[in-house]
Amino acid sequence: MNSPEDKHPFILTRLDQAITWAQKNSLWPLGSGLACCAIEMIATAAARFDIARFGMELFRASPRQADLFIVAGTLTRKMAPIVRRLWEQMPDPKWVVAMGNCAVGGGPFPTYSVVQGVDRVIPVDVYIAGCPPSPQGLLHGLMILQKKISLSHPTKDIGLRHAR
Amino acid sequence: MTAHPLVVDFLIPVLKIAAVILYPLVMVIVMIWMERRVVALIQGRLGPNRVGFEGILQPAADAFKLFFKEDIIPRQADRFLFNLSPVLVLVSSLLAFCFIPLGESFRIKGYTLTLWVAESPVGLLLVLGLSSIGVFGIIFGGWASNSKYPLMGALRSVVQILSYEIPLGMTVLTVIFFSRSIDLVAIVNHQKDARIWFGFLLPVSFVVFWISGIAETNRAPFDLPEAESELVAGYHTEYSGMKFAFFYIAEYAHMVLVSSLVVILFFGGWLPPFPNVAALAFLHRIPGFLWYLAKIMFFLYLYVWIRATLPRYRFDALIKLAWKWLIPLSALNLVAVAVLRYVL
Amino acid sequence: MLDDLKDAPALKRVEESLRRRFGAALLAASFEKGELQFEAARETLSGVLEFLKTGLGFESLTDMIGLDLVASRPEGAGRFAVLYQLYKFPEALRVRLRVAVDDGEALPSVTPLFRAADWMEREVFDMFGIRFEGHPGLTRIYLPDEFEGFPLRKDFPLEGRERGL
Amino acid sequence: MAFKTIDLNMGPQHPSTHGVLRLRLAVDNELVLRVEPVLGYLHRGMEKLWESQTYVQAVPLTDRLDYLASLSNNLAYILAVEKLMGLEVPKRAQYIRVILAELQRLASHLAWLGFMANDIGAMSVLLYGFEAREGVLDVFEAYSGGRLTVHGMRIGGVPFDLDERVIGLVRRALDEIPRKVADIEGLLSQNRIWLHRTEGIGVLSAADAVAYGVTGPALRASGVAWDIRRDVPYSSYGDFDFAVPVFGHGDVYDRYLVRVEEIRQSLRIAGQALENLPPGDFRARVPRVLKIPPGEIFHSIEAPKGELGFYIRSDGSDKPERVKMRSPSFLNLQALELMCKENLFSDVVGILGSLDVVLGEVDK
Repeated sequence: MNSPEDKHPFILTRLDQAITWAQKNSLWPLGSGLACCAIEMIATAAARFDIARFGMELFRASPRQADLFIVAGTLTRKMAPIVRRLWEQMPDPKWVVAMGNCAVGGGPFPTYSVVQGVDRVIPVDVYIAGCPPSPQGLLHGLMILQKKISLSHPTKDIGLRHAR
Repeated sequence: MTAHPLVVDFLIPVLKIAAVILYPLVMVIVMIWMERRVVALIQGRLGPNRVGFEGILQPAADAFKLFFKEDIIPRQADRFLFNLSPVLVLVSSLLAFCFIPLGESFRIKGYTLTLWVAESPVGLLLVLGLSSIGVFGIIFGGWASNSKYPLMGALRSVVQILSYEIPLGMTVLTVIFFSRSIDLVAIVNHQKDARIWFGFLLPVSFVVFWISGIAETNRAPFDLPEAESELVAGYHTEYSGMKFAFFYIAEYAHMVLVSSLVVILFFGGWLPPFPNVAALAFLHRIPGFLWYLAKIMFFLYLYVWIRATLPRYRFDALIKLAWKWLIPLSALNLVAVAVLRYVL
Repeated sequence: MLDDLKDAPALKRVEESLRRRFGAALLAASFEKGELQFEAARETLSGVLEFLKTGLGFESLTDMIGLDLVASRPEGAGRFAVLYQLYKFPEALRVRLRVAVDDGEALPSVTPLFRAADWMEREVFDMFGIRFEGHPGLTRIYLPDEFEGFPLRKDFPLEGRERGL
Repeated sequence: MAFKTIDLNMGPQHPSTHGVLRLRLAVDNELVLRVEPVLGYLHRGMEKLWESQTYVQAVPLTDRLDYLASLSNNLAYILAVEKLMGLEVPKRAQYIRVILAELQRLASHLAWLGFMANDIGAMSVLLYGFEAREGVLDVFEAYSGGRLTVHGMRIGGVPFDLDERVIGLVRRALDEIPRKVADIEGLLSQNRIWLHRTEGIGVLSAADAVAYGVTGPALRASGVAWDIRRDVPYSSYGDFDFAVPVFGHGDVYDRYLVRVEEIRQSLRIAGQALENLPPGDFRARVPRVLKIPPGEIFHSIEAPKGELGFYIRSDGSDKPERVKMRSPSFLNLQALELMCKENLFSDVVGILGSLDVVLGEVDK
């Protein structure tokens, strides 16, 4: 019915597809990095892997203007409330990518001060394994997120998103 | 035969107004795309090239996405000012485009179609006035967001714009000495009659005007009010969704405005280059509007080029540059031009 | 006088001057793997460090190491130990001073002597609970202030006590 | 009329705190009165974790300390364990370790150059720095498969030998990096805005540097000629001749100059080590289950950020009784308050950038 790989993105589409096409192609990540994965995230935004091709190179410093929160690194107990507040400060159609084993599930640190996985603090859309995931791994995860966005129905499930 | 009065009195003004609103928006869309591509190419990467042909739909996707973003107003923010400031910034930039002449007026079937909406004998003053109203938007926005970083961004932009209005004004005076009028169209026509562009006649004024123009639009290396590495996102930290889009578009519109001012005042608006070289007479056949567009694109490219290479000024150096260098220089230049103009 | 110090004349001089200066207060001295280590009592700690810094020129405090020796301590000795790793710039000399501390006892802060010690002492306090008298602001440096327990003690479990998050 | 100072919070989420560092600033409009770093937002309990893992398991964990210089962390930890065991590593392994450690210093300094320039506004230099760094990461990826957390050294030597492909990549990196660094220098070194933003800012005197325990490029920029590679040579650094850049003013510009000069010196060292790479095996015999007789040592090396030391105490079992890491960024950061006094707010960003602080190493 509505194949995600639509050929005429702008002209012959329903409103849902047009919105998701726009949201998918203009994901502005929040310029925040916790640990080692952040360096690989920046390397992905650098010249060789160039996340700008997907229109994502505008790392917004303020959560108000970011749509995508890439949690890159180890989330510690002391940092958890801050990451929670950052997520709440982001305006609504927002997505979270848990980048790296630490964000996915505590990674190599089963210790007293590390939160064993970001999804205990904020809802996560895409999990990317790796310690750190290579830039190709991050790009693959972001493409999966784009596919997930294009399959979503923004006008229908705005209410749902909050319930998650 | 003269055209039907309904067409003359109603249709053409409406079309012109639509053109005036569309023209800066189209320029802004092109400008956003160009900036992201040019900065990318300067940095050795590709830039957006997946959305539409070579990424041309990227700004459209950005704007459309921002349209559907949740609109957040911080609880203790001053709601009225918070909502007013993006409007103030955008309207003042777009309004100034009514007075910018895009090309010569030409006749169609007995009716002279003028390529500008409102021609007023004080066009230059109006444009300068409107462009400095935008500052109020930044100040109110920064203050109304009720948080420390935007407040510092707003304070910085107050002092920056004030200190760079003065050299801007003085250099414009030197142009008026030659053009004897502050009507933009007359300035360009005067350059056509004198067969020389003011930019070559007053090089110092051009350079000072251009530097103050960059500072006026808060662009690198003067982008302190929204210095990302210091003030998070400067005055528009608390803005999201369409309000932020207004600031974003207004900044680019303001850049296009300053570039068009530079082109009109110093590089003869829509005049083809080398007017007195007979061999190059064929250049006249290209319509004025294209020349005008080419010159503006050059200056917009210069904006992006400067942003991609120069580091950022520190705040006190920025003010020192204005008060110790630009203002004395423009004052001297004013006196020199006055003396040269009326003594020779 | 340690016999195997003969091939390190500079360290030998340091050891001699310390013995001359403090005599019995210098509880023990050892020279293994090329590293000279002294043992001092809690009371004489500031005096020895003062002498090492001003008298013998060990201006740089490289590191402060806390130890919980509950398993491997000899009988009667304090449960904890704090080691001060010192360094002398021009001749690249290293000396380590060890002080035994029991649970609940406090050590004099050496911040007036070595400015670098400020955060190091806070870290030892944060991890072991050893207090330092005279420290400008002895609070936890890594863990949030309301955290109970001292992680690097042997009786503290690796994954922490309250499994809230 | 008592003026009111603004208590500004820079971090733990801020574009230029390079990770989760929080600075509590007392600011009078733009003038910085007090700077108080708040740490712990990336405290992962590394030292506790080491006590519950064997000596060999700890090596990949050391990659994640200073995640911009993982091989230097490996080298520091492994040399400490080998000194504790009294193990002598074959000459070829020492040379390969020197090559890897110096390449890692290149990668770390290039990343630092990019971050610092980006903080002061020259955003393109971040991309140029990272592009040059990619050349070095190719070597690491070819050698051991990891780009950032390379885990390229083992107790007793190195995991693999340098085959032709890796040596070719090393040579290519050593040829290209000087040109790319020269481009970056051309953009920055004589740039008036850059000079104005860095000269005379965040001055740290030699006496203060020693008192605060500052080491590495920051110390050498303040005029103290102390480089562990030359003064206490380890892993056969004595065989190579290289200069130790020392400048006198101790301001942000001198720290920039020291690191750029160190990039050139590292290229020289790596080149010399590659030229006369001795034959022989690349790994000493180490028992599978490594039990180390009781003892304690402290050993430090010259990491890109400064003196990176490890204190290891063994109790005869296969797990260390205590491992303490002496982190250079931790102590360099302590001197930040001293340097930021009476400077403007935008200078705090420049000074913090010039200290090249990595939070993984500060918070452990």
